[in-house]
Amino acid sequence: MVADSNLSIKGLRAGYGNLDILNGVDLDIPAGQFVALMGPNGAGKSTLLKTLYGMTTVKEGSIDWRGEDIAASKSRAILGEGISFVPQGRCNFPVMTVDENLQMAAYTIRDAKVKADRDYVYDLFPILKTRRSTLAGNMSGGEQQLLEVAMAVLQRPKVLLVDEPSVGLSPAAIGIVFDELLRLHADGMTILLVEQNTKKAMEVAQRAVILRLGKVIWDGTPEDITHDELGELFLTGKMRGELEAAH
Amino acid sequence: MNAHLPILEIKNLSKSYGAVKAVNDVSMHINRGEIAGLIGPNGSGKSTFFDCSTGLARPDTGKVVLDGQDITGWSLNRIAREGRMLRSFQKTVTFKALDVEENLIIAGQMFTFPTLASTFGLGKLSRSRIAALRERARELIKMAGLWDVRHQPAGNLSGGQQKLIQFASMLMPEPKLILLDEPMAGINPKIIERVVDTIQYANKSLGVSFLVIEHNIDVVTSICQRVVVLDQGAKLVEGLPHDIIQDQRVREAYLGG
Amino acid sequence: AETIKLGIVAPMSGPNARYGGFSMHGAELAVKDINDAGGINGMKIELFNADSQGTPVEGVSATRRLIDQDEVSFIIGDVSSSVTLAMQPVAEDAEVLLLNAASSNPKITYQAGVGGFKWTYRNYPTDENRALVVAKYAAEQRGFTKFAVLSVDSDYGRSAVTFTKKYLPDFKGEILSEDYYKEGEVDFRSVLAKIRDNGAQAIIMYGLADTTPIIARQILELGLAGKVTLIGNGEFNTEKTIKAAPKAMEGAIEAAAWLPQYDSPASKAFVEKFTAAYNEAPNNHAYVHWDTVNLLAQAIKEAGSADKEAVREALSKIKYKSPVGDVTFDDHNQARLPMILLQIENGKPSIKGAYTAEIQYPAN
Amino acid sequence: MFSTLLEQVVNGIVTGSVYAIVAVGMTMIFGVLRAINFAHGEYYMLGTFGAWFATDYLGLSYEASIVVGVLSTVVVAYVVGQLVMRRMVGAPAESGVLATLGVALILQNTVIFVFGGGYKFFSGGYIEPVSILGFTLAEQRIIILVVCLLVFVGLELMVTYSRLGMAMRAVSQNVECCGVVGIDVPQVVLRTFVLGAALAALSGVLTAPVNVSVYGGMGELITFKTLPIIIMGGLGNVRGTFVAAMILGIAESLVATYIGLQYRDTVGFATLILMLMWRPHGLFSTQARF
Amino acid sequence: MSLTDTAPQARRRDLRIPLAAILVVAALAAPFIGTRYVTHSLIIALIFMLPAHGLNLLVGYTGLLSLAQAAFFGIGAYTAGLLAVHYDTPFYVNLLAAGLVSGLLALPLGIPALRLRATSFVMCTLGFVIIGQAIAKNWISVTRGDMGLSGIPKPYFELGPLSFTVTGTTSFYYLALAVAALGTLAAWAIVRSPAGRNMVAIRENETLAESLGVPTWRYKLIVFMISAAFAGVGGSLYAHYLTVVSPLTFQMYYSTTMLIIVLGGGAGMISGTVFGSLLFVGLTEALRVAPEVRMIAYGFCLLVLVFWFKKGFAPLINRFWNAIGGSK
Ligand SMILES: Nc1ncnc2c1ncn2[C@@H]1O[C@H](COP(=O)(O)OP(=O)(O)OP(=O)(O)O)[C@@H](O)[C@H]1O
Ligand SMILES: Nc1ncnc2c1ncn2[C@@H]1O[C@H](COP(=O)(O)OP(=O)(O)OP(=O)(O)O)[C@@H](O)[C@H]1O
Ligand SMILES: [Mg+2]
Ligand SMILES: [Mg+2]
Repeated sequence: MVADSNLSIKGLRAGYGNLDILNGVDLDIPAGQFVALMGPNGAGKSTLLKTLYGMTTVKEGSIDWRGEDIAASKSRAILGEGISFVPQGRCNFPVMTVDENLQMAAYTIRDAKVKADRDYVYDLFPILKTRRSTLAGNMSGGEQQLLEVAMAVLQRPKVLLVDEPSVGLSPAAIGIVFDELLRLHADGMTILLVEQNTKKAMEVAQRAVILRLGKVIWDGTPEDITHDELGELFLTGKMRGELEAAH
Repeated sequence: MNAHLPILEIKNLSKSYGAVKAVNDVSMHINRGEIAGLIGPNGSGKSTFFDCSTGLARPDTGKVVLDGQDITGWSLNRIAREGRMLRSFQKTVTFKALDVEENLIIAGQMFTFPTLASTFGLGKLSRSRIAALRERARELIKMAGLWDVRHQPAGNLSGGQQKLIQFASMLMPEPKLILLDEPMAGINPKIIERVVDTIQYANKSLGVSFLVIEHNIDVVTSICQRVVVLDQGAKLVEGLPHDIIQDQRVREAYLGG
Repeated sequence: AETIKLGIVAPMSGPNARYGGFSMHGAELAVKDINDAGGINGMKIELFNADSQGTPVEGVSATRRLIDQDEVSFIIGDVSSSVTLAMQPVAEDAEVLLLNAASSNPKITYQAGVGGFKWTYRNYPTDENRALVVAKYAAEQRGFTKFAVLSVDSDYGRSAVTFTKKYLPDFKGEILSEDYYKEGEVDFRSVLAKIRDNGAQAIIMYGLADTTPIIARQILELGLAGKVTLIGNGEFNTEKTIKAAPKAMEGAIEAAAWLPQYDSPASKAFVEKFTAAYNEAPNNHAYVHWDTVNLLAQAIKEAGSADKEAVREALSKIKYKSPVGDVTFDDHNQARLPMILLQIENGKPSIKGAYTAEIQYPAN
Repeated sequence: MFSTLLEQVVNGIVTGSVYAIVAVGMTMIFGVLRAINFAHGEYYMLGTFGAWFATDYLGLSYEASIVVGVLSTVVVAYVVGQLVMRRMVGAPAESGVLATLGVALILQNTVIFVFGGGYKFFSGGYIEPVSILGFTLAEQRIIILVVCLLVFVGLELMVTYSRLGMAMRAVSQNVECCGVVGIDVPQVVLRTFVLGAALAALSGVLTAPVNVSVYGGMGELITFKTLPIIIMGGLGNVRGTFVAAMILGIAESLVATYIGLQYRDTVGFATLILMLMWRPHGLFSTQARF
Repeated sequence: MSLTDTAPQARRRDLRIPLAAILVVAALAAPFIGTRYVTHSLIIALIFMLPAHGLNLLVGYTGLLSLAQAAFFGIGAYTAGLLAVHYDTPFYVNLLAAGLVSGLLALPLGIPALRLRATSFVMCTLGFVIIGQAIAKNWISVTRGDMGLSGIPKPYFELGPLSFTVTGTTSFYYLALAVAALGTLAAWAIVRSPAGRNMVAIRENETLAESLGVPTWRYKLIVFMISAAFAGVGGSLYAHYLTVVSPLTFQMYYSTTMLIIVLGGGAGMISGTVFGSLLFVGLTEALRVAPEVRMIAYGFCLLVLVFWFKKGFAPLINRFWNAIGGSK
């Protein structure tokens, strides 16, 4: 166990093939912080998470985690390093039962505690328990979303990268998921949450980071920014203050 | 046609998968020119209800009447083309290899080229029709804030951007009725405002009726004139938005306290 | 001195390569010997080979290439009849001498010589001759009357059987069951069981050399050995085949254009040379191509020049001594070949004679 | 009459078990790659050639030749797997067809080039007939039957319970997601492929004694026999493949008996097409909603 | 990124028209430039181009991977062959009949087959080839079984006073060229029409297309029939050129050949198929220099194609075409 488990991103330039999406992202996430990453559609939020999980091509910059640069590592290695990822959109095994999906989630984990964990997540999301032998692909959108969060939780990561977990969830379910995230955070997990449901995100997160056109344009605590300002930022990339200054 | 009739009427629809009663004897209607909402907890049968009403899945029992015409058992494409009732999918789907513009033009073609034969035409007429569609597509692209990426393959766009393409496609032809499955999921707040405006514009000026599945309660309350709540495949309540969100049963089943 | 350009079209790749390989080697061997012996009137033979893959398109392409690119004046080929049929018009309009050495489809010479294609010759027995000889012997010498057909599903197998049917009535023979197998078929248990039950005395088999041992073994397997006899053609006589299932092959009757054991100095020498050169025993395809090259060589010698026209003339009235007997051509450019009839007796082929028959051509 | 029928059914089962061993490998490979392996029969051919080489050139016993045949194929398969198959992950079906066709051409014609196109004879194995239920079978065929059963029980267990088995199913369903949960997809593909090829080789070596003749082009036919089976069995489905293989084997021998051998090769595809009319997704296949 | 974007040194002259002109002239002059062998190879390319166009409509545009082309190719060949042999009909009759028969037979075959998805469909189509061969072998009264049809007469045109017979390689080349050109034009027209766009939609996502009112079933059926008709027309040329039609015409080798042409040239692109057929024939003929290792080399070429030219040569052609297009 290396003492310093901060996640620090420096001058990150990454994208798909020769097309850059992130151009120069700097971000320091101290261990155990709950960060909400927000921004307009196409800002590069998912790309940033994918990059942290080794799923894009990094051109420049470094991602330091526990004293080593993981910018070039493969997803499996990163997972081994204690970072888990819940991607945007569907990511489960559609013709495996819920049970088997959870089993697959623990593929890299070889110890027996996993079994216990499965019951734990079932208690967490009773819907899943009732569906445990349904094929994942046959479940409702929301049910699948829950399953995917559950799969990540099962991996007991140090850092959890989660991309829009609230999509397709009923308000009640959103409540459950976010409470769970808070509990995990309380247990010391570092969480990087991408959300479009800004209201909710601002409630739970300790820190808000706003991405636009592949750059961090705002970084602070949720208290420092109103909802309208946020919207303003999404559209123009500028705070009202700056706009006035411009005139 | 007879204007007083509801545009869509669904009677005693049921659909089960094995033991799961996905939709259980649900009846509802949508009035002409109305924006109705359909909400309910996850797995309550909303999407299945859509699938059964639009011909993607066959209902076990029940009747679907569109504009006075019984369309039960019609195929998905016939309902879209002849019935002029469109639906979007909850799972984000686009023609991945085609750029945004093409995606929309395809959606537009269905009424512009009514017969199969007409689609094989290469003449002036079909060229001008396509040109018109392209114009329309560009309007919608601007609305969705996709202008900069309009020549990108849809598959390369972000989740939210793809969701927006789906929504825009619904408005390319002029349908009578659009069923939207969670159009706002993963869309950023500012664009949501625009989408809402667009829906209301289409509803007011083009007379398109809507049935919207949405988990974003603010949106539901702001656009829907009437909301139906499903729970475990059955209809729980039906009524005006603000009554619904006060309703105790809805709070327990859906809103969660 | 000028060289004689000779092209070989044969399947060199794919499943049919198992025929092309032997054909090529046979031809190579003959050419080598001729050239080592100083060539033909001082002219050496230059050999070009072209892959037909056993498909007409490829075959024609190969032929075209030989004619236009390599400018050969003589072509030997192909094994597969439908390829040969497609090659005929090409050779004809390029006025290149096409010698066929291994396709048995009767049409090839029906439409050659007075039948049309002046430039096509065939130095290979027709199925008709074969069928007649076999049926006659089986009926008259062995007294068989109940037959079952199990032949390869190709023009060769099919037409041989057609001709057999034409002659069988003359010998009071009847056919109890009729089956054809696809090239490469390996499972004959079902059919053999059927034959066992319908009580046929002999199996009319015009088949592929590599399939004979399989069938022989399965005859053994079903305990049919000695109860039913193989008659027809398909390298019944080679050591390998007999070794595969001696009991089953005992008494088998075959009509062959040639066989390795054939007792003539030329033939024996060929077998030796071939085995030495390619360390595998020659088969029928090897022989006929070797023989056809020699035939061509003699024609050229007699013509006194490598001029195509002259050679063609020479070929038409040639009297060629092949290792198995005299070869002449009829007005359809079809070789009158002695057909050797043999019977397997205690594990060895014993020759029962060589027959030559005139072919009745369909009137047209 | 009935005894003939029974005998033919047994024949069918014997033939079926040969197909089964080849087909199951192919179906597993399809599972992980979504690619029809048109080269699959070639591994059958390689196995046979390996064994033939062992007995004829090295003068080894048949038992030893089995090992040689399978191992040599495993080596080839490993190389092909490394250079070709693992790179096919996520490639469209068309490129799968082309690549495997290419591999087939290379393997087949290399063997022809090296050993000559001519057919060879396989000596060895247990070809003596033994008599059961009033009709006779070569001992070798009984061996084949037994091996086939063992193979299938083994695979069934592996696919459902072992890590590799789970991983194989996972890969066949969602490659991206495999990355997320930390499955090394290329590795899984490689292992599956080598395993499949080895099974094909095994089947080849086991049948060599009864099929006697060995030549470069012999793989192609096996491939064609196998294709309808894996579809009928429901692609990627081990148990289904077994049943389908038996059905085809029996159907073939019945057709050969009562209709005519010349229609035998059509049986496979005819059965397939009829079956697909009735069950468009194969006999045993599960698939998720849109 | 096409080169035009990275070519700011503006107002280069558009070389596309001149190049096109050169290509046309080259096509017309070919028989007089090369040997008869070259002309022959070109004819083969042109013959295969037609079924390939058909296949491209299926695979490249509608996303239906089919191996049935050889079956329809064979059906066309037999139709033309039988007509020519028995009734001595003029070429255009045989050609049209071949296209028609193949196209119509595709209907009963397509109805069941097209209900299948992906691989099952592929296998079903492969089945058509195998079964086709069995029929050709065993329906002896009509097809003459394994004897095959041989001596198919040279194509002739009956146009009153100016009737003529196509004799010799060169004139057959022009015949094939004309037919192939028409075929290419037809294919081009289809994919450029709105229907073409709908076909692509089906390829990209069938359910989504359905939901947008595209009658996918009918389109797939029609395209299947059209592609079969293309194959049939190709078959009629084949029959007349080789003068022999045998059950061997129904073999997977031809189906894959056509697939290789389409994918090699670049699926979903008309010019790709044109280029592909030339490329294919050129390659296989070029490899004849080494008969022993020919097919091995060919196998490696396929691998190179799959791994280094994933999209075939279409992208290259595009780049080049835009590059010489000057700047707008
Ligand atoms: N696979 C890809 N190939 C090429 N470009 C891509 C790819 N995926 C995303 N992009 C581009 O990268 C940009 C950022 O995408 P990303 O998914 O990170 O946005 P996002 O912030 O997650 O948006 P959303 O909130 O809608 O998910 C988009 O403009 C998109 O066009
Ligand atoms: N093909 C199927 N097989 C089995 N069960 C199914 C199938 N389709 C749907 N279900 C079940 O039917 C129920 C309703 O599913 P549906 O997708 O309609 O829910 P929903 O209301 O759309 O939920 P969400 O808001 O999460 O999208 C779910 O519990 C699901 O598991
Ligand atoms: Mg995103
Ligand atoms: Mg839903």
